[in-house]
This record gives sequence, structure tokens and C-alpha cells, in this order.
Amino acid sequence: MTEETTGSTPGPASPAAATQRVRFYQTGTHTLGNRLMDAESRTVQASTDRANAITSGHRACQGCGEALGARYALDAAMRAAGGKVVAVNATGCLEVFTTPYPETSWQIPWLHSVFGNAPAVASGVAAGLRMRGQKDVRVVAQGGDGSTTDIGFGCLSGMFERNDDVLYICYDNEAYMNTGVQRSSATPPAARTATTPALGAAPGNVFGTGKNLPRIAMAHEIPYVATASVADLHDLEAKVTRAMAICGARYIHVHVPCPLGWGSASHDTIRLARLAVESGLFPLFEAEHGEVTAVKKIRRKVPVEDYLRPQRRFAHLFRPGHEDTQRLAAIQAMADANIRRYGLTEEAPL
Amino acid sequence: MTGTLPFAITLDPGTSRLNHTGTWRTERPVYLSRMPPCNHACPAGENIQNWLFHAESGDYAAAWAALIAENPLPAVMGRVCYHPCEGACNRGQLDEAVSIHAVERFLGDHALREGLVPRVEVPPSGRRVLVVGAGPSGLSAASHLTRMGHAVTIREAGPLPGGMMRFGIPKYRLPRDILDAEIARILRLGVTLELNTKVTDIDAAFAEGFDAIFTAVGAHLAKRTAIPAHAAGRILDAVTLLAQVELGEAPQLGRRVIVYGGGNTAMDAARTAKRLGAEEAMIVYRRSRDQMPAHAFEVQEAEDEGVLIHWLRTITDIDASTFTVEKMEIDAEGRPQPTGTFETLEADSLVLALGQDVDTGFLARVPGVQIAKDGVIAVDAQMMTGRAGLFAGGDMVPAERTVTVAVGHGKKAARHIDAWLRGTTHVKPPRPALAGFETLNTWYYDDAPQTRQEHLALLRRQTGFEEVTHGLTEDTALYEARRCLSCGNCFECDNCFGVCPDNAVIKLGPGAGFAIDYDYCKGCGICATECPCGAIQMLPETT
Amino acid sequence: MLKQIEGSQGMAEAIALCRPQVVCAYPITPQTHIVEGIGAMVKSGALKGCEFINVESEFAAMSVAIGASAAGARAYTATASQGLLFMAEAVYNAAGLGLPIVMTVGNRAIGAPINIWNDHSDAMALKDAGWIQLYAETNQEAADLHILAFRIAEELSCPVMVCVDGFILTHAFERIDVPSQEQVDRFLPPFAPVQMLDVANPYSIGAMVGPEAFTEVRYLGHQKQIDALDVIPALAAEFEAVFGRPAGGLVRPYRIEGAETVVVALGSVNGTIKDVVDAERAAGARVGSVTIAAFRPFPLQALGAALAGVRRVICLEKSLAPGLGGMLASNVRMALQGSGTPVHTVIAGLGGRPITRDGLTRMLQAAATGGLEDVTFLDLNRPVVEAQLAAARRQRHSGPIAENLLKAVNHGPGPRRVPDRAAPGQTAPQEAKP
Amino acid sequence: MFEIRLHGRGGQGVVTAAELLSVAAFDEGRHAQAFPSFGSERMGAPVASYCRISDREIRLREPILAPDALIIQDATLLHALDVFAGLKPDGFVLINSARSLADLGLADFAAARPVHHVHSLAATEIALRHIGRPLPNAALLGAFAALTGAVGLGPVLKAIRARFAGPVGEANAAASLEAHDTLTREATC
Repeated sequence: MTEETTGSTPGPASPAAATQRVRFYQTGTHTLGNRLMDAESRTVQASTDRANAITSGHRACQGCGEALGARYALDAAMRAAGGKVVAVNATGCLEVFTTPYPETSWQIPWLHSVFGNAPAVASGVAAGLRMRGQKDVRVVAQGGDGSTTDIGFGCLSGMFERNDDVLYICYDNEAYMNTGVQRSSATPPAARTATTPALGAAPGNVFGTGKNLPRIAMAHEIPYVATASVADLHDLEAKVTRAMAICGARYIHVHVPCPLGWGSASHDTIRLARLAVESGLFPLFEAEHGEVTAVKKIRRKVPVEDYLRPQRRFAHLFRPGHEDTQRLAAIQAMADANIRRYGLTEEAPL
Repeated sequence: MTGTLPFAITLDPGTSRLNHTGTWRTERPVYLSRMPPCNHACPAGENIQNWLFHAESGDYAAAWAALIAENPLPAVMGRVCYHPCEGACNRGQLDEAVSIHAVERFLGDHALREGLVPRVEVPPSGRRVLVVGAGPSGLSAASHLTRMGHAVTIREAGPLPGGMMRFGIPKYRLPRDILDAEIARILRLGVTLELNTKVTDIDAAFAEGFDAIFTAVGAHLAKRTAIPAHAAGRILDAVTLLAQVELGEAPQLGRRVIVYGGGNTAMDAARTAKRLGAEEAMIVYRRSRDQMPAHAFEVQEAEDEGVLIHWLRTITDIDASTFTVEKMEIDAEGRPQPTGTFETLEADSLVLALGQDVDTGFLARVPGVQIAKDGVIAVDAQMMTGRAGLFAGGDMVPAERTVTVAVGHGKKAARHIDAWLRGTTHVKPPRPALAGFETLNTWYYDDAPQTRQEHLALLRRQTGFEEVTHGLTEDTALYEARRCLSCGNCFECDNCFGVCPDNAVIKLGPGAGFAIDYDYCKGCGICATECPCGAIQMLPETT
Repeated sequence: MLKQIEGSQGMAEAIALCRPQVVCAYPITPQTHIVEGIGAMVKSGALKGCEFINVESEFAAMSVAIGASAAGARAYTATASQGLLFMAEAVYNAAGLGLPIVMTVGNRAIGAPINIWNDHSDAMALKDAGWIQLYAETNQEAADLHILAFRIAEELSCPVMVCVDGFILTHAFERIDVPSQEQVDRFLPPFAPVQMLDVANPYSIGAMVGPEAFTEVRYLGHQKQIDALDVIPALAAEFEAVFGRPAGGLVRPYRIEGAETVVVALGSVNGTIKDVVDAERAAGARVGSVTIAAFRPFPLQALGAALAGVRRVICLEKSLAPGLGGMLASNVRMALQGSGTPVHTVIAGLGGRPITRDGLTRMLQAAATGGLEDVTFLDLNRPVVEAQLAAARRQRHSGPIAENLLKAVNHGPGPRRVPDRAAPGQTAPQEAKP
Repeated sequence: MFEIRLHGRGGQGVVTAAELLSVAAFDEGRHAQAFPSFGSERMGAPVASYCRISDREIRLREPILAPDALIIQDATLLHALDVFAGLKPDGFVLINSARSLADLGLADFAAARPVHHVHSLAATEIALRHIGRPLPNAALLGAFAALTGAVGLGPVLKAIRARFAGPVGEANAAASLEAHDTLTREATC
């Protein structure tokens, strides 16, 4: 709040002036919109003018985080590029649920080739558009964690190192959901998947495995890398907007809970994404040319247990009477390490 | 481009809208309004969230208009109300309650500064109503009834209107210019005020041509207690003390004053004594601090000003300036029990602040009127006494005795009187479910601690009757209004519109809220979970 | 303009004349010289309006081409052998999406054993990917076919693979008439795609198609190839009119008048075959040959007409369908259905094995005497394989075949791991006890 | 049809030499086909290349099995492999060596062939004089023209100058010319 004004001002206050002077604490900047927020403080999603890059009628599961993340990202990209966006999609849930013949949910030009080549196809689209003189049309490539961290990894790395003018967005739901929840290299430790069943002495996915794609992207020293979450739309849109203002290879890794694969309630999608951030397990940060430039601080820190417990894929950690305290502690240690590494709390400055 | 598009692999944009995914739904989201806890807790029935809504956008005139629809004395109430709303405020569980009273006071003061007046929007009804007593209840009823089109006359026994607001609440808490201005505004609506006119005969009043009468004469008779007094110094009651001060007839209390009692009136009396020059103002109370009926902040303010409080003491004997007090202890049931241990205190005068009784004499002979326990008047759910057309409210009926309750009674009585005059019955709309803290998703609210109201410098507080608590500035009032969580009621934050994975929420535009597009809603429930204020609920689809 | 240049350079120049807009390259022998040539032209500025992208794999190369083509740009890439297989998924995809990409395949064998030399295993592995497959006989044709390929591809919205024998053509310095830009422009109009990523017309390309329409999509893809049977000769004729020399087409018979034995083959080996035909004709033998210029679509009718009345057909095949024999022969038989004409498969030139006039002459002589089996391996080192087979029969596990064969070829028949000093019947030291 | 096989070591330009020969023949209006041995050999390994020259279109794609001429860029190859394999009885042989045929142990071999069909030439030394580097190709091609007459010196020099621009091309052409003249002198004495 401002402190320079004291006493009363004669005459009724101008509502417009009021919105400028005092923040809207009712919602802070955390809700998507509101009449009292500056127009530029509202999210793209709060606007009826949003592109709805994916429209209704798609066949995603109830509460699909990826459907949400993709619309968030593409609508923000559309606004940033003045509606001139072309999307390339890897095979996966997003592709399947949006484009089963004879209907598509996409309202922007969209291309799907195969599972592992979206980054390369996007490079080709960018080159093709450039050669056709359409320099103002921007290319966004997108895929799930399987197509990004595993099968399309080579193409992605190639796109990065060539610094092709593509924004690649990974919607990370931490397993191969399209094929029935199998482990990917983005599956977290202890998570139960169809190929890391909750059986044996160490049920679920093995600790000490997997890859951190945002950091791998940073190692390419591309102009922009960011992580984002469907739980924080303001942050996500700001990052997409920032990315769209940059030329060259850009990478945004969006955390998108999957009710089916995670065994969570469909209404908890955003809540779980938020808990992932607030626990420190999914740090939100930005990096330019390989250096972390900004982190999103945790607002209300929670133990990892709060995040893990509502998910059936972690149920084996919480068997009544047999709580797996050792592995819970190991997961907490991962979150704590993130908090230290990125300075996610006030006590842990970057 | 040339030729036709490839079959099946290439599809026209947005065609999935042909696929109505609403059939997947087993639960449907439904918008609802819940009862905000502040409103629920307000004795005056103020729709606080509603007027805060207007204040949030800086539209103070609209906010004030919404406010006085329930309470015609906001500048007064913003000062003297003990704001149970704030105790109920959900924000209190998040950081600190919204300082509702401070915003209310700001709006009240703002309206006075700006000369805002309420509108009377209905034509005259031709009916006449007599209000007996110009206290908060009577003024409230008069204001509401006038705005409903009725001709109202107030008869007040005393020389000035305001009742306990004037004669019970010291002016350092309620400056008289504020009180006078708000009363004057009510009178300007067309209310006739007859001062120094004590009503003694109800039937006669009806005979004068009043179609209904609302009596709200308050409780002015101070309770006494029997204390063996061998050579009593000055003993007076708090109500008398405060009234005399108000009339400029402040009694000589001496250097040391004991106030006996633990209510807010005791605090007022002790603080007034201090201001009248007492070097020592003491309060003697037979129970513990926790059990004091006075509000904690009043106790705190009294202590700040140097009032000394002796808890767990009863006065057993007075000998000139020596007061013998017995120590008490609290038994298992929470009652004070004597211990047989005694001490003495020295004081020049004793002020009794032990509560008040109602002077029901003028109603005793009215047929049908019943006196309830504790000497108050019995009323039915419509606030009507046993005598048809005779209504009663305020301190003289069974209820908590606060200005706020009284103002609420005035409003409630006005509605029932209005209905009665029109030959109908006012039916209170059913209260929606309470918007409890658990219905909120507080993550969306930013951290914002309460604004502190400034206080007058201590020395000036101890030496004069200047108002102790300062009001909010426009900025701080706006800030405070914007801390409202809008519990249970959509404030158009756009969350539901944004978080729907199926684009199945329709934004209807400012003020119109949202609708669910059930053609596409799959019933995932994210909108309900992510609604900050709990204004969406999931209901099972009917089979 | 006539030039004495490497085949790859001739192709690079012809491709550049087609004004490609995106060219992606990943090195694999023996196609590298083609993209190197184009890359140099882009870098020097000789080829304008073209982006040359060095990608990280063949899979990416085809994928970049898919993206570029879908963006409405004329896209080209080249590969060979393992590279073609590595991009196989994207190769099918390009055809499924109907993107008129042109790709050169510098034909080369597929491992294991790894082998960099020429045969047709790579192109044959993807013969049914939905692409049009054209095979170059000479380096002149290799250059010309690319100009034709872009035209055919864009006419039909179907990708075209130009198959060029690795090393034999790609690395041979020969006389090539490189056309002028004006000629090429006259023949090949600017790319006008039937579909592309367009912000003004934002449809989705690459939908998932279920059982209810997949057959129809495939039928239409098949029909496109059937249509190509008319389009290819028509455009070949137009090409000849513009450039003054023939190129492409479906089939090219050579001295089949009155031929009893006709050799059918793909690619550069037809040159050697023609020399042999001439020699045999001169010696009185009634032989001829047919070059198949377009393998997909397969010219059933044209081939059937060319082979009508011959006594036997020999398919000289540079690839092998293990367990069956010849892929070319099984296609050719369809063209001869009902005629009763025997169709022999002669597998030749695998992994760069030279196909010599001697070998072909012996083959024709064997055929003339009825001594040609259904499936024959030309110039097979029979003692080596017999020894290996015999050893395999003796020992349940005889070690890696490829390794043993190499040893046998270098050191004479038989695995050398049985030491000379081991007495007959004595267990070799390597063998585990049962 | 005149068929030439060239032997050398990876990095010595044996493929370039075959190509230059084909260009020279092309320049004379003839058909020519040059191609390498398609090996995967690295620097230093023995390699071969081929060139066919004909007045008609060359359709033949088999390797050159019975060459009309051999150019051996490195005499050490004589001991490494059978460089003379398939050589026609009246075929030409040009060996890069400062040593005489007798010193190379080829006196009998040469004697069994038409006179002046087998020659050694200190091409590396000529190259060092003109180019400053031990690249014997241009010299050998000049000498080859003199030895066989399969291509003329003029087209050879033209091909060299077309391939190597500026002073490098001139130096190579000078080496080629000197070798041509040297061989012409030897062959006519």
C-alpha cells in the first residue's frame, strides 16, 4: 500500500484511479482476472478474447492438466504473436484427444507428424515459413514428457543446438499416459506406473533415475528456458510471453497433473500442481543462455507428503502402519535440495 | 493453394464442438451464493460484503447507499459497534480479519463530509407510526419506516436524541458532531422528533391516530447492590455519571475513584473518571480478566490510559474512603467463590457499573403486554407485543444490549411494522448455507495484514474527551475493503472461466457472472475447487 | 550445359535449379556429396531463397522436410541405407500426410554386417511407404529425375524418392547435360501446395484416423499411385519436349523385339546389361532387357506389354527378400499373371559385389539352356557357404555367421577356430561340455 | 574404349587424378567415366580409382578388370598388392619413382611388353620443384598423356587449371608439362 497519502481527499474517488493506486488484495495477482485488476494484470485466460487454441469437445479425461496447460500456453502465445502462431504436436494424449477424425479441437494451424520428431518438424516449419517470407508467423512445438525427454530427445537437442526459431513446450505429466501410464524418464522416484509397479521391496519407480530436461536445455545455452505450472497461470503466461519475444530456440517445461495416471481426483488437478510447486518438488524458474535469472518463491511451503498423499501412484508410501518414512524422507530431501538450489524460500535466497 | 484438402488427415478448425462432451458428466457444477460469516454474525443484519464490494472499486457513494439500506447510522456504528462480524471474518484464519468497522466508519464519515442523503423511493403510505424513544433502535426504525413511505413521529423523554449513544457512550468514543449529524440526516428524511415528551399512555397514542407504535425506551435504571456502608463517600452509578458528563454536569469524584463492575460501561466510567481528573481510576471486578464482559480492546485501552483493574475482588465493606475487598477464586464451574482473604483500597468515590433495568411502568397497564423475566418486554417473532400494533425493541426486549443490536431491532421492527400496516407478514428470506472457511480456496488471496487505526496520543487521551481512535484515510479504507474475501459469493475473478479444461464456462460480462455450458462440461470439478470464494458447488447429476 | 562432373554434383546442380526452399542434410555415405554440393551453393549465395539445415539424424532430416513442406516450402533431403531405415517412420508419415518432398536415396546395403557399398536393400525396405520410387540408370538421368520428381510430387501431393546407385553413380565423374534455369523454370512452376499451415486458414494436419476412415485414406493413397501411372509418362514426355532428351517414364525396353529371354532390372546395372545384350545379340542370342524406371507405382500394364510373348524373364535384383528370394520378381510376376512366363530371380550386386559382363553372360547362357533356377545368386562363392553350412550342421552353435564367412573368405573355407593340431573327433577347446 | 586404373594411397589424390583424366577426355569431345574404388579406406591406405575413355556413350558399370593402362602413384605399392592384376599384355604402366625400372625390379616385366610401354618417373620430385609439396598427380597426368596418347596434353593442362585455380593451378600445370616433356624425351631416345 502507498503511504504518501494521508487524510481525506475531497470528492468521490475515481474507481480507475483507485485501481491503479492500491493493489487488489482480495485476490492479489493470483486469480486469473477480476474487474479491479489492471487489464494487463489479468491473464489471457480471463479474457473472452482469448484464442481458445483448443476449443470444447476434445476428448481429454475429466480434469486433464495437459488440455489446460496447452490452451494456457497457446493462447498466451497467440496473444503475444498477434494471432500468428503455428503449432506442431508430437504424438501423445494431447494429439489424440484433440484430433480424432472427423473433428479437431484446434483453432490454430496445427501439424502432427510422429512421436519423436516434433522439434525437427517445427524446425522445418520455421525454415519453410522463413523461406516463404512469413517471418511474423511464430512456431510452437509441443509434446508430452515421453516425446520430449525420451523419444524426441535427439531431435529436441538438435533443435536447441541449432538455435532454431522454435518455442518448444513440454507438458510434463510424468509418464506415458497415452499408452496406459508407463514410466518415462520424467517419472519421479517411487511413482507407481504400469512398468514400475508398486511391488517388491522398493515399489514404484527407482530412485536416482530420470533426467532434468530444463537443465539439459540450459546446458545448450539457448536463449530461454523456463519451468511453469498449470497452478500458476500468471507465471505461465508471463513466461510464454517472454519466450515469444525472443528469437531462437526456447524451452518451457510445464507441469500438468494427470488424474488418470496419478490416481488423483479430477478436481484436484490444479491443486496438485500447486502442491508440487509449494513443496519444492517442481521449482519454477527462468534461465537465459544457461544461467538461472529468476525463480518463483514458494508462498506457502508444504511438506512433500501433502503433495504425495492424494495421489494413488504414491499410495504404497502411506500404507497404514507401514508408512515408508525412509523414502518419504528421500523425496523430501529432493524438495529441500531444489529449495536450496534455486533459493525457493526467503530463507534460501538464490 | 490448389485442389481439395486431403481426406480425414486434415480437419477444419474447431470442429470438435460437434462433440458434446457434457454426456460424460456425473456431477454438475452449479453457482451458488453462500451466507458470508460477517453478515451472519451482524446483529444489524448488514450485508457487509455487498457494501465492501462497492468500496473495493472506490465507489463510496454506492457502498454507503448499500450500507444504510440496513443501518442508517454508519458513522456511529463504525465507532461503537463491537463488530462481531470481524470475529467471524474468514480472513481472520488467513491472516487478520478485515477491519470492517473501520471501513464502515470511513463510509459514514465520507457520507457526512460529502452530504450524501438516502433516497426515499416509495410513495407515502398514508400510515402514521409513533416511535417511543430516540435511541439507536428508535432512530433506526424511524429511518427505515420513513423510507418505506410511512409518516413517523419520535417522542423522546429526554432533552436530546440519541439515547445511550449520547448518554451511555463517552464522546471520546463517539464525537457528538458525528452523532448529531447522523441523527439530523434521519430527521431530514421527514421524521418528526418531539423531545422532552415522555409517552405514558399507549392507548392514548393510538387514539391520536398512530397506526402502529414502536417502543424502544432502552434500559436506564442502574442496578444497585447492597454494600454495608458505614460512612459512605460518594456512591453513584455509571449511567448517571456518563449522562451528567454529557449534560455538562460532571460530578466531583475526587482524586481516587473505584468503578465496580466488569462490563464496557465500567470501562467507560473508569476512563471518564480519568478524564475528569481522577489520579487513580480503579476497576474492581469479581471475576477474572477472561470472564470480563467488556471487550478486550476496551480493557486494553483503559489500561493504556492508566486505569488499574483489580480482578477477583468483591467489595464487602465501605468505610469512608476505605474499601474492604475480598479476594475471590474461580471454582470448577467457573463461578467466583469467596476466599476469606481481604484487602483494602482507598478511594474517594464509587461508581457502580452493574447493569441497567428497563423502566416498564408505562406499559404495565397496556392490555396484552407481558413483562418477561428480568423485567423486559416480551415480543413475538415479529417484534410485536401482546398488544396488536405495539412493537418493541432495543434494550427493553430480551437481547444483548448493544447499539448494534438496537439498530438491528429498529430495522427488523420496521419491516414487520410495514408488513403489519400493509396487512401482510414480513417473511425473512431463508438464509443460505454459511460460507465457512473450508469452502474457500485461500491460495488465491494475497497476504495482506490488517490496517491499524491510529490512536490519539496517550496524554491527550488521559486529559480530554477528544476521539481516541482515528479513522482510515481513503487509501487505507480502500486497502482494507479490498482485503474482503467475498466469502461465498462470486466476485468475478474469472478463475472458473480460465481453469476449465473444456472451455465450458461462459463469461456473461461485468456484473452478470458466469454460466456453465453443460453441452461441454465434463464435470471434473476444477472450477469448484479453484473458486476462491466457494461460490460453485458440485451436485450429482440426476439420473 | 554439358559438364564432366561427379554424379552427385550433377544432381546437386539439378536440385538447385528446382529452387528448393529447405534442404536438410545428415551425412551418410554415399549420398553426402549431393547435399554438400547444395550446401556449398547456399553458403556461397549461388542458390538463393533456400535454407540449408544440418540436422542431427536422418529421422530429423525427414522430419524437418515434413515441417518445411507442410509450411508450404519446397523441401528436399537425401539419405541412404541405415539412414533411410532410421527415418523410416517419418518416411511413411510424409506420404501419409501427402507432402510432396523429394528425397534422393544413394542406394546402399543395410547391415549387419555393416556395408557401405551399393545395393537396393534400403529403397526396397521402404518400397511400400507410399512414396513414388524412381530409379536412375545414368547420371544424366539421376540429375533429370530430380527435376521430374519435384514436378510429379507436387502434381500429385505425394513424396518422391529418387533412387541412385551409391558410388556407381553418385561418385562417378561423367558427362552430364545440366539444364538451364530457364528450362527448369519452364517445366517446374512454383510450389502450390494443396494444404499448408496457414494462419488465415487454420486447419489441423495429421489427424488420428480410426477404423471408420483409415481404409479410405489408404485407398486414396493407392489411387494416387495409380494416377501416377498416367502422370509419370505424361510428365516424362513433357520433360523430353522441354529438355530435348528422355528421362524417367515407367519402363524402358531394350532390344526386346523377338527376345526369348528378357532381363528386368532397376538402376545403373541396366547399362552393363545393355552391353551384354548387345554382345549376346551379336552372338545370335535372342535376348533383351527392360529397365524399370518407376518401381512405385509399379507399372504392371506397361511391363506386361513389354514382356508379352517372351519365353522367360530374369529379374536381376540388387536386394534380397530372405526366405522368399526376389522382391522385383514377385512384382514382375503380377505383370505376367496368366501368361505362364517363368520369372527367375537372380540376386546380384549385394553389398557392392561387382556385376560383371562375364557374370551376366554366364547367367544368360544358363537361362538359354534352361539351367537357371528360380532363385540364383550371381557369382556366389559357393565353397565358402557350403563349408559354413557344413560346419553349422556339425556344431549346434557355429559362431557368428558373418565373422566366420569373413574368415573363410580371407583364409579359405571352414571356420579357423578348429586348430590344425586337434585330432579328428577331438572336441575343440571353445566348445562347452554338454 | 580405353580403361585406366590408378593406384595410390589415401590422400594422394588418386580419385582426383582419375577425374582429371575424364575431364581431359571430355574436353576432347569424348565420353569418359571416372570412379573410385568405393572403399572406406583412410589416409595412407592403398586405394585405386578408374577411368574409362570412349568415343561412344559408356554404359558399362563394372570395375575395370583388364586395364589398358596403370598409373601407380607410389612405388611402394608394388610390394603391397598385385597392382598389375588384369593388365592387358600391351597395356601401359606409369610408375612414380626416381628409381629406374631395373632398380625397381621391373626390368624383365618391362622387357616382356612393347617398348616404351612401361616407365618410371620421378613425379614427386617434379612436384616438389614446382608445387613445393609431394603431390605427384599433375606430373603423372602429363607423363601419362605423353606415354599413352589416350588424352592430349592440352586438355590435361586445361583440366588441371580448371580444378586448381590461380598459382596452384599454374604450378601443377608446370609440373605436368615438365613430366610430359621428360617422358617424351625418354620415350623418343
